[in-house]
Amino acid sequence: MTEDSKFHHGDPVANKPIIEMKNIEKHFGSVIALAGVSVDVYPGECHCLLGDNGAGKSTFIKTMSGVHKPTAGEIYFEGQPMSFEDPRDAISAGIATVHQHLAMIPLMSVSRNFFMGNEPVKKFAGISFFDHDHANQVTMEEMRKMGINLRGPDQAVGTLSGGERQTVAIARAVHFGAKVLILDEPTSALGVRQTANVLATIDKVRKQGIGVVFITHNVRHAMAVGDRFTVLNRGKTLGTAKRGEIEHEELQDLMAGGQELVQLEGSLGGTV
Amino acid sequence: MTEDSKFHHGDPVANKPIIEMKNIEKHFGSVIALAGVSVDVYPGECHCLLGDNGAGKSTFIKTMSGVHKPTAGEIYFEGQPMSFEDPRDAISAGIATVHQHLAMIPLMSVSRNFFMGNEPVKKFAGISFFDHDHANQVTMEEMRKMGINLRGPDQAVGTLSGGERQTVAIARAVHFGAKVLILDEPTSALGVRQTANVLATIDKVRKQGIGVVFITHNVRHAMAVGDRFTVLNRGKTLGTAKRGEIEHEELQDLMAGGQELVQLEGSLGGTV
Amino acid sequence: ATTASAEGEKYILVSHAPDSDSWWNTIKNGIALAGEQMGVEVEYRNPPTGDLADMARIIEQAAASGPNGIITTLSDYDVLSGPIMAAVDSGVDVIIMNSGTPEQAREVGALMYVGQPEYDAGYAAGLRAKGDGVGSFLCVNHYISSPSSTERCQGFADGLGVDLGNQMIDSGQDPSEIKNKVQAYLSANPNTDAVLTLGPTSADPTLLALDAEGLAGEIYFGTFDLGEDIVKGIKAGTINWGIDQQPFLQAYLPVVVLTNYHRYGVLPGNNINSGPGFVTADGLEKVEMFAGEYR
Amino acid sequence: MSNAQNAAEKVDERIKERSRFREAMIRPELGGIVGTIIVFTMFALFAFDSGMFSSKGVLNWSQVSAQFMIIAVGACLLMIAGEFDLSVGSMIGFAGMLIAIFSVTLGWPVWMAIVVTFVICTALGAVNGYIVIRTGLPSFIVTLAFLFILRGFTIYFPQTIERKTIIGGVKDVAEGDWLAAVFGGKILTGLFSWFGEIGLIETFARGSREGQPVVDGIPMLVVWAIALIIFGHILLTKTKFGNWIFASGGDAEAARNSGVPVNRVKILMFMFTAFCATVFAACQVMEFGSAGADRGLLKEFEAIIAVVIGGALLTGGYGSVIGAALGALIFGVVQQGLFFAGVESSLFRVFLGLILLAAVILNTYIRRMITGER
Amino acid sequence: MSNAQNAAEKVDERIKERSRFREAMIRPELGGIVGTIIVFTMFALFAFDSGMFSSKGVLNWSQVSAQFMIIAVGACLLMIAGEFDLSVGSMIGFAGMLIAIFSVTLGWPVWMAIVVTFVICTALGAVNGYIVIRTGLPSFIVTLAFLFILRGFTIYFPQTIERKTIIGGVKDVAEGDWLAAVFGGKILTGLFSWFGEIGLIETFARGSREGQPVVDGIPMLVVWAIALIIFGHILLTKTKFGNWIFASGGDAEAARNSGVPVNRVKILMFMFTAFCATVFAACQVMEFGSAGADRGLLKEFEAIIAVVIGGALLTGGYGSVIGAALGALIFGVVQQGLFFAGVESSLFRVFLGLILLAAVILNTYIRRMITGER
Ligand SMILES: Nc1ncnc2c1ncn2[C@@H]1O[C@H](COP(=O)(O)OP(=O)(O)OP(=O)(O)O)[C@@H](O)[C@H]1O
Ligand SMILES: Nc1ncnc2c1ncn2[C@@H]1O[C@H](COP(=O)(O)OP(=O)(O)OP(=O)(O)O)[C@@H](O)[C@H]1O
Ligand SMILES: [Mg+2]
Ligand SMILES: [Mg+2]
Repeated sequence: MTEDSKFHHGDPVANKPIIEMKNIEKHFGSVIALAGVSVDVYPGECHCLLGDNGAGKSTFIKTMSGVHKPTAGEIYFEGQPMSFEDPRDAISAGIATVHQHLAMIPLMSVSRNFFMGNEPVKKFAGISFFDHDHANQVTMEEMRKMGINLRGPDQAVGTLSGGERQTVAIARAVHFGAKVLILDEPTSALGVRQTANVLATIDKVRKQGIGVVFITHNVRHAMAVGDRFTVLNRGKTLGTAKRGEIEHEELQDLMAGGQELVQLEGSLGGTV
Repeated sequence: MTEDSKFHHGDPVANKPIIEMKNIEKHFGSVIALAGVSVDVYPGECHCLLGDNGAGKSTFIKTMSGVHKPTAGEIYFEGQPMSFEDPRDAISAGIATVHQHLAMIPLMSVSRNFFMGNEPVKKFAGISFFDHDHANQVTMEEMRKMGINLRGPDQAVGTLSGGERQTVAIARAVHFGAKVLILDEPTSALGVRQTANVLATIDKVRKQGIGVVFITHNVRHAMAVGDRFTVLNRGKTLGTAKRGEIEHEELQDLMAGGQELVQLEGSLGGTV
Repeated sequence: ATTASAEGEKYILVSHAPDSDSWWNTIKNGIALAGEQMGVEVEYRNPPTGDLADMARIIEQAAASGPNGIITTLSDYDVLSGPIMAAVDSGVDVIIMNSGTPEQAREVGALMYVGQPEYDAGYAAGLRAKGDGVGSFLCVNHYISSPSSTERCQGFADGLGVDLGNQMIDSGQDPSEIKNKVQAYLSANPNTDAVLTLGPTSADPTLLALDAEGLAGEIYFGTFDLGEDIVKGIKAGTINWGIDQQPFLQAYLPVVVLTNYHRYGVLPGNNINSGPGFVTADGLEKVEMFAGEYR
Repeated sequence: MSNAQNAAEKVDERIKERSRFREAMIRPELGGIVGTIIVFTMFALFAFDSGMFSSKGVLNWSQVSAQFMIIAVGACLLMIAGEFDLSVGSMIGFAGMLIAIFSVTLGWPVWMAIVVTFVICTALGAVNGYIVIRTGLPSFIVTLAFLFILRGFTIYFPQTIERKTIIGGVKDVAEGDWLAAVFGGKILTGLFSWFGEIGLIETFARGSREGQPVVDGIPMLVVWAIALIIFGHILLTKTKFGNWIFASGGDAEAARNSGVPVNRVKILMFMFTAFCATVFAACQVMEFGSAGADRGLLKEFEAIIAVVIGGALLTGGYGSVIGAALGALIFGVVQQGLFFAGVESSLFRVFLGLILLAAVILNTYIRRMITGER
Repeated sequence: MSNAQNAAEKVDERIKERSRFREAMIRPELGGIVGTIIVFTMFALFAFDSGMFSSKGVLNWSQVSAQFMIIAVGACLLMIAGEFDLSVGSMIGFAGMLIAIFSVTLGWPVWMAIVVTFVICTALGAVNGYIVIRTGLPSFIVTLAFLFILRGFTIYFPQTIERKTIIGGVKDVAEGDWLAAVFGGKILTGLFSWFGEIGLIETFARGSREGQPVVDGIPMLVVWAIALIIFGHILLTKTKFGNWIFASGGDAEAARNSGVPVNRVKILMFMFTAFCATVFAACQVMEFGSAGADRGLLKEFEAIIAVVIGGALLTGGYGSVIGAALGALIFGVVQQGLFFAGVESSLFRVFLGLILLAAVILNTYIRRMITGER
């Protein structure tokens, strides 16, 4: 939260944040991807992360979901300091992530994908077996709830369309009782109808008291569902604003680094 | 062009279309990806192709750029019937395409990528050699024009950001004197600034008298630069409209298949 | 096995050699000829990669296919004795050829042994070379993983009364590599008195190597197993001798013996030593004509 | 507008439905099943009276197939996990040599020699895996290096220690050893001698074993093969870990992001492959009583071929243990069957190549039907 | 806001600049160059007086390296084009056998035998490529099948035709044949005998060739190696087609969309690999005068190893012919040098494995620096 930020800090939606990331830094060799970013997420809010290509959004949420270990900085989860060794830790703590590059395995069936890393087991003669019946049943049910009619739970994910896969990924994250749901550009490749679907899902999830982190380039999508907005730029945060405190144009300006866009607007009629 | 279309056909911008696609059909085994689509492109116009995921937009432009051979239908290029055997034919006829999944090779240098498939040669003792000096010089110059400062022409494309790669791809297409430039969702993964850049480029290219086919999911992007709009739905065209003849909302509605979106709009405030 | 049967007996010869080992051609030709002459059915079987464990399976399988007799090598007693004994016990007559020893042949219950014990052959060669004044040597082993090749080198060393040590090289089977490795060795060890090769695979390139080193005819050169180029070398005087174990006989005789045994119940009273015979420049004509085919 | 609206409701109108029967038929093992049927039919027609289907003949090709199966199970799971191991053949030679050196040359008790060898070899498998994981190099290269390194030591050790390349006499020292029997023994000997008595199985006609049945039990090699297949099949299809194997091979990055411990899975699979190779070696050494420096040559290819014939995808994420076992069965039956049928043996390789090509093309077709891949 | 605006101008502020020197140093061949320097330094230290660096010694390891280079050039270009060929070794055996059968058994003129063999073998290379392209199968599998098929025929043909597996006598029929000399002859013999006269090169001290120089010319094998390296290098780096090779291996789909005739490139590279294998075979047959069924065993691995040591990427799209040539040089020098240095020869394999691992790790590091890959 740089000093010269125009933003006010967003007020907490509930009393205590589920997750607090403080001054997170991440270096990849000579590349400084994050240079001290602080963000917190409250239950039941949708916190939008915005920013240019390469601003560090994906890197940031990857430190949140245990994929990367931050080079410096602290993570508090429900008030406790936390250090995730790998994605398993984050998942079991209740952080579910739908990554930008889909976390689905095309050759595997929908139900195997759905439960990947979270396989239900049933004991049999003291040994734990993958409970396929349970998995299939749950998968069919959850997908039906999301409005997708599968041919069967053993249909390969490779046969689903992009939008359908996105939906499976979100349904999976929600199903496993996440306390925080992270969505990295879920709408970028989707059509209008699919986008509307995803946004509606975010809305639904938020109402269940789950904290949502929503990354997008599209200011309109962010404005549609966001409660708070954090803009990243070149590995730093430009501050966080609450819904209603900031205008569409202002946000757009911030994301783009202002200047250049102004130049273009003339010919394009400000419709970007 | 179905009978019950709301659209009027767009009037030609110039006198004769560069390319006319008539009743194009494309089947993949049991999947009918295109069921008779007709589209024409005039010099100096930006023709937007819109539609849901899986509507067949990519498939359609792939038949235009020689990647797929249409199962049925005719293609006229500058009035002559044409049949492209492979992408080389289309390219040499003057159809340049920037595909949805980038046509760049990360391990190769920018200059090798820039000239891939179009290598400049100089003769030496009767043998044609790749003219590296020329290639390097042109690449640096073209990239500078696009506002990208390379470390050197032999920098690997893998080190560029997504937006930069997109720009290289467009610069390449324009450089080779295309008469038709096809862009398949060039903005979907881009930030605001990069998007503005791409849209400005489209505008610039169009003014040079090149026909542009622009595919997007984002109605706003389409409205910003498009001269005509064709909406595809489930392998069929819903008709073509001229700029000014159609409203934003109407277009959005058409793309989404209407009905479902209405349901969602209440909670999302119509901002999708 | 005691009843005299009509013509059309079936005999299977099982070797331990990989597919591509050229020396075994003579064997194949030998049984083919014997089969033709005796009017019996003959088959040649071998493990494609020379894996002895695979060979054991082949013997078992040969036994399962119900032949009248099996002719097999005994290159590793441990591996092969089991399957051979099982074959013998199930009523198939067995003759051991080529490798193994007469004692081992008796132990597995074979009718007889036809061949040349490898260590002994190497030892005899060593003695001969010692008599010719050789004190150090290079053994070019192109088949390092086969025990019988190593035994030949070891026998030779023992015959000379020297330690084998680093004098045996793993030459591989590629001719240029063999040639260049021999040259490298000879350059690094210019005091080497003799070269011993273990068959045409290593002898042919070694001839070229010696030629390139200008040592052809200079250095003492002995080899096992004949082949076209070896015979030429002996004739030209670049090779002092070749040890001929007469593979043709190793294949031909067992078929004849078995057939006669099965038809008329007659059996020689002793083992047959097909080698070692030293082939030198004297009396090479027939050898020359049939080298690689029947010699 | 009405067109568009109607269309939006029937979501799958552009794809044909598949029949129930076709659904049930199309499984990863299908290629293997079809191949097995074809192969057995062929040999039943052309080599029926050659002894191939006598009790001894059956034991013969079952043993050969069992050998292939043992290494195919390991290679299969590893391949599904997205890696492969070219050092299997060298590992077989190396493990056998270690057992022989420990027990014969160093005089250790055989059970100890076997246990220590298992520890060393699975550790080497782990090293393979660790290098692949840490450096991100393709497993082709890493295990190719190990192919040479292990084979080098397999020749070097016995040569410097014993001055030969075959170490024998393991049978003598293994006499009465409990663990040796687990690899070299036979089971159900009682049943088989009863079979012999009632004439269900031929008996030896003469010699020291006159009157005993020609097949006197099921070799432990076959038992190990069956056990490993069952283990592998259950592990892969019925457990959580099996899902992780598929996931690691399908897309390691995606699996990692979903909380699958990909590195652990891959290293464990390398270890399992090494374990299978060691089982192979131990069975061979105990059965034949000696270890040779050339044991296991080209077995890595044979394992990969069996797995691929059985329908697994070379690039990982897809396959079945049952398929691999059928692939090994086809391989073994064809190899031995050609002998029975009296085909010129050098043509075996030609057949093998052709079968491989045919199988893999069939499997690709089947896989595309299953996964909807294009 | 000012922060953001400033930042937007300096585009690369988050990445350190690299020095000019480092830029110049970091090229695909770097690993090969470093390796070559290390290897020569080692042997100069430990085996200098063993004759390894005498004129004869140099010829010795040059010939071995030249062999590796010939197949490495083909394998390198093919690997850069994104495929690889496991049938190289079998192709060598097959080509040699064809030449011998045509010239000796069928009595054709040698030049005709060679020409027809080249035609057949490159056609087989094209078949390999065509199957890979058409079926979309990994080239590993397809060429593995050909490894077996070709080796099978290489054993089967001479066995059924001539009743042997080595066909000799090629030298006699090749006497005076112009094309045979192109593969088996030597050049610059005049120069070398002059060198011998003026004492620049040692002469034989005894034996039939007393007084002649120990090295009497450059074998055509070496000439072919150099010619192929130059051809390959120019093709790859200086021509349009070279760019297509990189593109086809880097991303076939992207290359195809950009108008690169990927299928043609890949098939041509398979043909070129087969061509190189045939050159190897022809040189060998002409030098040794015979063709054997076991020629070329494992050469496919050796070619791949040389290429990978030389810095190429197994998955395609990256590499250099010069690097591959240096890889082959390292391979040859180490193999022969160990003999000169008197190291136990079975350890060669161990060294080879270790060098492969070390080289590949070094190359990965270099490549990441070049391409900015992570
Ligand atoms: N594993 C990595 N190694 C090195 N650099 C990396 C790595 N991952 C990301 N980076 C770099 O860190 C910076 C931030 O990347 P990141 O993917 O977080 O951006 P982003 O905000 O998600 O962009 P986009 O909107 O394009 O998805 C970029 O410069 C990127 O090149
Ligand atoms: N090679 C192919 N084989 C089989 N089906 C295909 C192939 N390519 C596309 N399809 C199918 O054709 C239909 C149209 O696909 P296409 O990629 O053209 O859609 P799109 O309009 O570009 O969608 P998006 O907006 O998601 O990019 C889809 O159902 C897709 O699954
Ligand atoms: Mg991102
Ligand atoms: Mg598309």
